[in-house]
Amino acid sequence: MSEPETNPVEQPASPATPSSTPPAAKPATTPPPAAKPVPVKEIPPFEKSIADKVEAEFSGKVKVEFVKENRIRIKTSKEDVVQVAKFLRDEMHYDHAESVSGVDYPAEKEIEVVYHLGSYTDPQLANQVLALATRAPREENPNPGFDSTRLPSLRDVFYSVEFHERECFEMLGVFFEGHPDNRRLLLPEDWADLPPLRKDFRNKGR
Amino acid sequence: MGTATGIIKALNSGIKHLAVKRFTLRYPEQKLKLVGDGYQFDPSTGVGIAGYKGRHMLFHDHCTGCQLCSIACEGVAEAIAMVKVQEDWKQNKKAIMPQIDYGKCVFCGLCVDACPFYALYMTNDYELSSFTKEGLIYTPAQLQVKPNIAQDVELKFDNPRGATHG
Amino acid sequence: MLKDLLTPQNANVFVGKLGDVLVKAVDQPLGYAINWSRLWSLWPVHIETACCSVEFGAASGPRYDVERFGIIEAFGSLRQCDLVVVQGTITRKMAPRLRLVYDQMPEPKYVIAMGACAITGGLYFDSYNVLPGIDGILPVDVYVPGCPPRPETLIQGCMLLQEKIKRLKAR
Amino acid sequence: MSSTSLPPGLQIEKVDERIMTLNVGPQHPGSGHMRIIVKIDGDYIVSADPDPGYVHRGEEKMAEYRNYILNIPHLERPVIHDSCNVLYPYCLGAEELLGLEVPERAKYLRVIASELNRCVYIQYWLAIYGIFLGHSTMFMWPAGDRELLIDMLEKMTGARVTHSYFVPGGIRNDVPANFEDMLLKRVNYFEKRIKEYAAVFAGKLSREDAIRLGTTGSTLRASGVNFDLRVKEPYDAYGELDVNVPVLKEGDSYARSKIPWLDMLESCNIIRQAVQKMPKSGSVRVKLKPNPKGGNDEVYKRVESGRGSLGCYIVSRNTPEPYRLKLSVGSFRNLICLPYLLKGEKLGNMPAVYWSLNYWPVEADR
Repeated sequence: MSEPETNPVEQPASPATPSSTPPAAKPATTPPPAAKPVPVKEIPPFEKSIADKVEAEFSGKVKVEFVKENRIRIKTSKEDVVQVAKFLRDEMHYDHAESVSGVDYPAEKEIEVVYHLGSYTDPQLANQVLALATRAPREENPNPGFDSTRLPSLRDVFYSVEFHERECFEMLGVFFEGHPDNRRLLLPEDWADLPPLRKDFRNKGR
Repeated sequence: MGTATGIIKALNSGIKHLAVKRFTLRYPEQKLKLVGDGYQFDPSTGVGIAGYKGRHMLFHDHCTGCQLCSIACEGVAEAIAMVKVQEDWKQNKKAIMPQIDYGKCVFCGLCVDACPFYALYMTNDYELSSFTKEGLIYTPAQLQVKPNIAQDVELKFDNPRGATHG
Repeated sequence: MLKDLLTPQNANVFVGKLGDVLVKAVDQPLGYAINWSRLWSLWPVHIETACCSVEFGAASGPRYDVERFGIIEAFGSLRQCDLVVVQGTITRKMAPRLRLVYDQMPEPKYVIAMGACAITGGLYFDSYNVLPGIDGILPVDVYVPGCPPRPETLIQGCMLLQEKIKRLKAR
Repeated sequence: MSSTSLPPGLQIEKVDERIMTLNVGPQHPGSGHMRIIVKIDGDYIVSADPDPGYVHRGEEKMAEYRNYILNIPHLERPVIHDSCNVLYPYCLGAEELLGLEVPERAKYLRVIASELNRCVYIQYWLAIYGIFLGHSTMFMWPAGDRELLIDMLEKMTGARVTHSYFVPGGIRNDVPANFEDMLLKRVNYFEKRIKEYAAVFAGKLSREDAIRLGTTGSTLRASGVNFDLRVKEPYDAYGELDVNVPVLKEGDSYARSKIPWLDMLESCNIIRQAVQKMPKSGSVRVKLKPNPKGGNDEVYKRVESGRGSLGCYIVSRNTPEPYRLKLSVGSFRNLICLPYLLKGEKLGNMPAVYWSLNYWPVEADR
């Protein structure tokens, strides 16, 4: 989240009430809007309980950014990410990572890495996805692997992030400390440019 | 014992397929019948009409030279270029019309969705192979021609001897 | 008569002329025969470069069956192949490999560019890792447009290639 | 560290004289558009290192320059024979960001299109499995029967494989007349045909490892984990349909190749139900403004595709284009099993194990 929000837990989704909804959101077809009023979305209790448990364990260290239906997003600093991940695996039964995606924020000089965690073993959590976000500092002239853009690897916690982190390293230049195999995966062998998913890498003609 | 039954099963399956009719579509002689006259779009309702997405067809008497198709294609494949034509139409003051490079076109039909004047449709023509890249560029005059292809063969599968074409 | 013409001094010339006549009489039919046998036995390399391989697979399947035109299913080793069907996008990582495959094939060899990506880059005109068409690395004989082309269009392209081989010099 | 050493496969390593390094692919009948670097000791594989990226086309970067409608054609290219399913999470995500409500008929037509696409995908996958195993009939039968449904999809969407059919807010066009009859007849015939398929492999993956490696789709369900997003997190009209997901316990590559086949039978069931419950007429698409903007929000949507769970993560920052788009694809998640499964196998088993992972290289590279 780019702007600091006042109390993000109380405001689960952006179109909360019809008054605050932008005009693009209103149904443009013939059935009158009265047929299906937009329900005021309340915070789902089960998701809230999970978020509360994590917050109670790491008070002050983690920030719950939103709680939506089936989706929770937790942000933490790079020092605490391994601990939070271990807690999520052992106590909360999230057992695998679905994806690791890096997002570049050049204005804030940071690169965010989001782990989407899911669970196969706990049937209650089957439709839940928890996004664990952490941020690494970003340098203007990257030298992947040798600059300060570093994060601790979660490979020992979630085995399944191995290839995802390799991809994240070559696409954004985030070096994962403790990862056994930080080699190139998808890009050609002679790639010497910026990491392509950074915002200052422009596609030709754009 | 297992081996014997296995061989018998395999033979049975093979013999059954001796009686099955040939599935092959003998292409240059037979051509598959496609739905309708090609993909079209109705801008008043905002919903398309089912049809095959083949080569485009341009109606010169509807085209206003508004470049919306070209703008839509810019984000997809940059296949449409607007070129000058030697024709005088009341609605087309600038006398520009789309020219489509089929070396780039991906047949998504988003240009048809973008046209608000019922001028650009798609047709059933898919035989576009060429020896040169230049042969793939279709000028407005070429796009005006309605393809005349004898497409009459349909897939039949309700007879007991398997699916055929005919 | 012939004895007068054929003197020891001009025997070489005479034989040479006779050879010319013979070559003219035999070469054209022979060349035609060689081309004829080539065009009905095209062996494509089994190299899948991108997603158009789906429609290439469909073309060698039972419904479209390119074996009717002598194009064998892509099974063999590339040392016995004479046709490269570039099935779609060529990325920067794939391009040297494609050229390597092409260089290893024996002459004569033909190239079909299948799909918009292989012809001009198509949808990926602004991507950082895709070549804008394969013209830069291979000499293309036939362009088959579409994304991906229908198997019918591919068969039409193969028939065009056969037309071309018929008119090429055999040696 | 990649910047100091040579890329994989080009390194000069000191290895035991008994051990030989083999490059399988990218031009090899036993590999797709990828390379597997295997080290073998006699006939046994010591280690396998997958080297994908031969079809890496930068789809995620390209998506940052296109608006929500123009993203459709290129986002379905990763798996062109499963194109409806690969577009599905993107459309769900964009609908949430743009605040669109999908008409009821469009929801059912989406379910039908994606189930037809799943069958088409699995048939092609089985056909290529046949080529890998050197079995001609196994190629010919699925490749032929696949055409029955391709023909149906062509009538419905207007293209053989790249349909560009789903858009945020519905589908592009309504189906042609008497579509339901045609579809039911064809699905019944297709089901009769695939019941005739009855076809033995290696590479064992236990339940715990399948969970630990984070696998998905048929690889996961063949190891005894009952997880299918069509049941666990129903999207669109799947909530109203009765879906019975096949699960096997063996965890070998025979089980992994049997699950998709059972899936096809289930798809036929789902299509029949959907045709029954579908509203017979009605709108299929919401009108969109020309350049719709998403809010300052992010979504993660996932669906069950032919290769397992397929997630789409969209970050939006008040622009018509997505700020960042990430596809979390089943193939890439299953790739991690390959070095694990191949260790200690015979080299001859490699194609069978590799393709049983339900892996499609173009999707993994994006």
